[in-house]
Amino acid sequence: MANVFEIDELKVGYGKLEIIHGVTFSVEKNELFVIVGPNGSGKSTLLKGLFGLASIKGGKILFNGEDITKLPPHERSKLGLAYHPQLNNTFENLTVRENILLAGYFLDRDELERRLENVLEFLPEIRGFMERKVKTLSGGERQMVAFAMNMIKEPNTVMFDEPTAALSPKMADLIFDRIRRLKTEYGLTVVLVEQNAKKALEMGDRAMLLVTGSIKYLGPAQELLTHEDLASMYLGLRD
Amino acid sequence: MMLDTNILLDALVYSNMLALLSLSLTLTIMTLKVANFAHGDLAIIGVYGAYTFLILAHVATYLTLPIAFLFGGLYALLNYVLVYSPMRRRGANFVMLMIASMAIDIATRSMLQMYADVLKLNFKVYSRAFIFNDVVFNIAGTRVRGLVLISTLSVVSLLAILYVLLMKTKFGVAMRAAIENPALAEVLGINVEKVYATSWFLAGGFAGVAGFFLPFRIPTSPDLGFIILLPIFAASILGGINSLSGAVIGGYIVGVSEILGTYLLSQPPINLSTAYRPAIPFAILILTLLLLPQGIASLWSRGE
Amino acid sequence: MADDPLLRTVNVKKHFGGVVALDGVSIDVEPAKVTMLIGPNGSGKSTLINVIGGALKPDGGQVIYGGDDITGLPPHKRYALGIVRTFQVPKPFRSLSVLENMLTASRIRLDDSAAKILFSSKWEFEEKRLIEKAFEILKLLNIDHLWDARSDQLSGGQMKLLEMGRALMSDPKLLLLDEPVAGVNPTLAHDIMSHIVKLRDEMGLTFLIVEHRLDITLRYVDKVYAMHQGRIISSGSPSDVMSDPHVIEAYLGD
Amino acid sequence: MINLFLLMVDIGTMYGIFLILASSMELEYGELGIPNFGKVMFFAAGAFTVGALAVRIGTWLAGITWEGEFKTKSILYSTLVSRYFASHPLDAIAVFLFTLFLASIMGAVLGIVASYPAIRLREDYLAITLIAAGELFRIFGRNYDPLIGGTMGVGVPDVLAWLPSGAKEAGYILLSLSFAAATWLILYRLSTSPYGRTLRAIRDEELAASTLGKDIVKYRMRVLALGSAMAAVAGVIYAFYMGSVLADDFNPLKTFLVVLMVVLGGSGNPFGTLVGVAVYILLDRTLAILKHYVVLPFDINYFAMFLFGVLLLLVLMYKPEGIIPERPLLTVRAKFCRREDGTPERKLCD
Repeated sequence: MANVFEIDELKVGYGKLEIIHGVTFSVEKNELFVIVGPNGSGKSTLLKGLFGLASIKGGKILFNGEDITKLPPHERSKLGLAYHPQLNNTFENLTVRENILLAGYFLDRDELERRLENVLEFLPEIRGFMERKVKTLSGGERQMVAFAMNMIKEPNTVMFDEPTAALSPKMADLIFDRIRRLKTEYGLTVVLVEQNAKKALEMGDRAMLLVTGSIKYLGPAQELLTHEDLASMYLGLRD
Repeated sequence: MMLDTNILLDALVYSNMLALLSLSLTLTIMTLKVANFAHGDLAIIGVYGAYTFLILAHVATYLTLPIAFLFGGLYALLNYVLVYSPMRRRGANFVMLMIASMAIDIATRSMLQMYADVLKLNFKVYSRAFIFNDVVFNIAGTRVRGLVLISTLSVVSLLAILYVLLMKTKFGVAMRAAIENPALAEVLGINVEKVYATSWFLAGGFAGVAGFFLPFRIPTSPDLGFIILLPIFAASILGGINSLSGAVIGGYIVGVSEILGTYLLSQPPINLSTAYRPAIPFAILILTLLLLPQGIASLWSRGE
Repeated sequence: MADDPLLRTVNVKKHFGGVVALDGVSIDVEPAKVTMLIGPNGSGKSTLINVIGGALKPDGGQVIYGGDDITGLPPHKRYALGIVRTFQVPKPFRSLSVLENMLTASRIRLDDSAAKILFSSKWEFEEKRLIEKAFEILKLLNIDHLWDARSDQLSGGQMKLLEMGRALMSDPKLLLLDEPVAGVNPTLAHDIMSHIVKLRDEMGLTFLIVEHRLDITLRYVDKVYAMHQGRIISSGSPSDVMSDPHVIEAYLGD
Repeated sequence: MINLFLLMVDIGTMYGIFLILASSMELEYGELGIPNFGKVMFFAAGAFTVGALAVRIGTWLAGITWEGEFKTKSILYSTLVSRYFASHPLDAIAVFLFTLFLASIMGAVLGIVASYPAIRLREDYLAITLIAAGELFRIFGRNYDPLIGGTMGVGVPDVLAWLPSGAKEAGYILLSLSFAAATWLILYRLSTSPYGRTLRAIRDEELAASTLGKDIVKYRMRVLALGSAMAAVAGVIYAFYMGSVLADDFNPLKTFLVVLMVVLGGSGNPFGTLVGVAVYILLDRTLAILKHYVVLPFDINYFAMFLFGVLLLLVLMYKPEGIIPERPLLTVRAKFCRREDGTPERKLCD
């Protein structure tokens, strides 16, 4: 099977800080790849590096065989890669419809309408608050708007950064369900960074455990889930 | 103390101008995140553009209004593209941007002074302290001064255009998005620089239109842009400095208070010289800073 | 638990827009103890440090220090009471050298008045003494060789150490440390934590620490509060808190 | 030859006056990071104090009874007072010192009052408040005749009238340069001391400085008071040197020029200020001389201003650190960080 991502000795950081110290892994097509790890281990930084939002200090990123290491974010976006940031992922002063419209900025009107219908079919909950400003929405509703903003681009690969952080369990389940369906029904490749490790590992294909910028585990998700030391490793209690 | 209609109409005209100026200043502050101390000069660039065209073409004065828009807009665009944008890319902090706007103010005013000299030399016209002659329209039997009519129409139509642009077009949505969260807008593939440059063009155009009305009221010279800076800022800060609707309302409050206040204070028994007129916007500015530093916009946006 | 707490927060609340960051947080920080706040991202730890340090005003609740309500005091007045903090993202005075960053923090105020500088040279003697003190702290943190470097040329980890040094330079009573060992190599991180313990034992300093590197820090602390979604979900000794199923759940998800 | 002498007098005196102004701006902007956009107001405060008081006190000291309006007669009486000063040097010095003292207090108080409404807010609020206050101050001076004679201006008696001509001009250079030297030394001493260090700390990271016990509002107020007092001193010397005070001379262009000097020379470095003022004066005088040789279709003064505006923009864009960039400061360690042979050593000595 072809690999969507081929990451080779990637180092990522901000300014003078190096946070990811050379990681090598790959993500297969139509895979749900889960990245877990304690707080501050660099999961979010890694995703930002993959999308071009953090500075690459070394190594290489191949996306569908193309070297994207130096590409700016919107160019990566054109290649079908989508990124769902943890924070500030919507425009608060715009309505939901305007947010989604912006995400599909370069589509013509008919195409946008067509895609919007598809997205609303996938996330029907949004229909109820299309005309409201995002700042009046709850955390879960905002995450769904951000989700929709990515779906309007009809990407082939979506990277989520803690999409369920600070959500109620019910809302988190809903988001997890949609993420799973991206893979099963739409055949997308998903990279999921999650703090809710149990849930994520249960539905993931393969998983990576990141501790202070280095890989501590890479393999089947189920295996990590049943690993007896997961709790202590995940909390960062083991070096 | 009688207020005759002329004073009220003058207050309306002046407030129309001020509303356009503080609105456009606010628009530039929203993109640059810092106050532009050369904003008043954009109005003067606009009016000199229109005046030049008048000298060359001898058309009806009001027909040169679009020229004022164009000159103000293009000059603002140049400011943004040649100075502010590159400075910010090089990591200038906002105090440096503020100082740059002061330098632009000096350069612009002295450029206008040189231009006024050239104009006088080549066309033998008044190039400083010039005025525009107004026309009177007869509408359904009522005589209305052109200035009152056209300035009000301009404000109403420009506000409507801006509203439609910002709220109803894709580009306007992108503009609001780029102002709120440039990083996210960039990720979505919106050319934030282009959006900001457009905002500057519009802001400069609005200021140019406001400037066009100046010579109908008072003799206009290159330095007038600096003199009107205080009321513009008072209006924008009163409006909340980051609120377009606040800026418009602030413009009317400052404009009306300034005209009526100056008139009333110059009457017996106070008989104060009208030269102290800037004290009124100054007092509004100080009171706003002391009592309501977030401006009047904070009064209605707090609930959201 | 014999002593009264040096610092306590009572039902502190803070929200940003519609997002609740602190939902009624009450903690006690005992004098001469190392207290640690843990919790997943976004659980409100840094917000709490900001409220205690005075950078943020809470929407409700109180911050009590040594029996006095300090909820409304600005940061510089909290400093006067002995509360000093570090930042998660280091904020060195970038145009100053490492040594000068240290000297800025001193409690002996040589910068009090311009007149004192202009009309007397006494400050120069004081300054020499402060420099010696600053060097001791810099040595402790292993960055004394960098004393003359501009602080914005340090690495991220070194900036963290400098912040810590600045805080120590100010002879604090209560130190609020926001991720003191993040980005610091493990050996040095252990050194720092040992020093914290030493300062606690020898000088009687009180620490409130936010840190993710539990592998390194847990063994050094006296008491742990675990936060989740703006609330305290568990408190007690490190081993108690770490074996609390609520805590494991909060970290791993339900 | 006389011409050259007067040119040198003018250059020397103006250098001193602008150096005082630029030093105060360097303290406020270079060290603390607040550009005082109302600088000209405090300069005017000094000059207006002299304008309003010097001739009045002079006539009182000389026992001359004033007849007629202040506005129309001040020039005449200032000439009479100058003549009196020629034979009464102590009276002249007393008038100078008294106005100097009063003006510096005026400047400091005005600095606090004018900045008070916006001192807690962002720098652009403070800037517009100070610009506006400065303009109002000028308008007041122009319209309230009893202050400095309104649009006519006011005559200022010559406090060095007791010196023979030639020595008198040299006296103004000396006066101006010695005050400038004192101001600059104050700036330098503060800049290279814990005080300057704290100002830079506040400039670099306000929140961190506040966390380390610095009362930011207090420092801002005090520095603005000190800087404004310095500017007022410059105004006093300027007024006596010019022999008259005219309100419209104190327009915002002066503030701009002072900002230009500080940024051009290198903000954050007192030596930069020395150089910045010199470069400006040289450019200005060169343009003034060129005026006689070049014919342009417009007034060359406007052209000069245009060039200065563009120059400041170019410096901000391409060399924001200025001619002499800021260096990490040296406080006391400069004194004990030398080798035996006196060369500086890059390590702390005992």
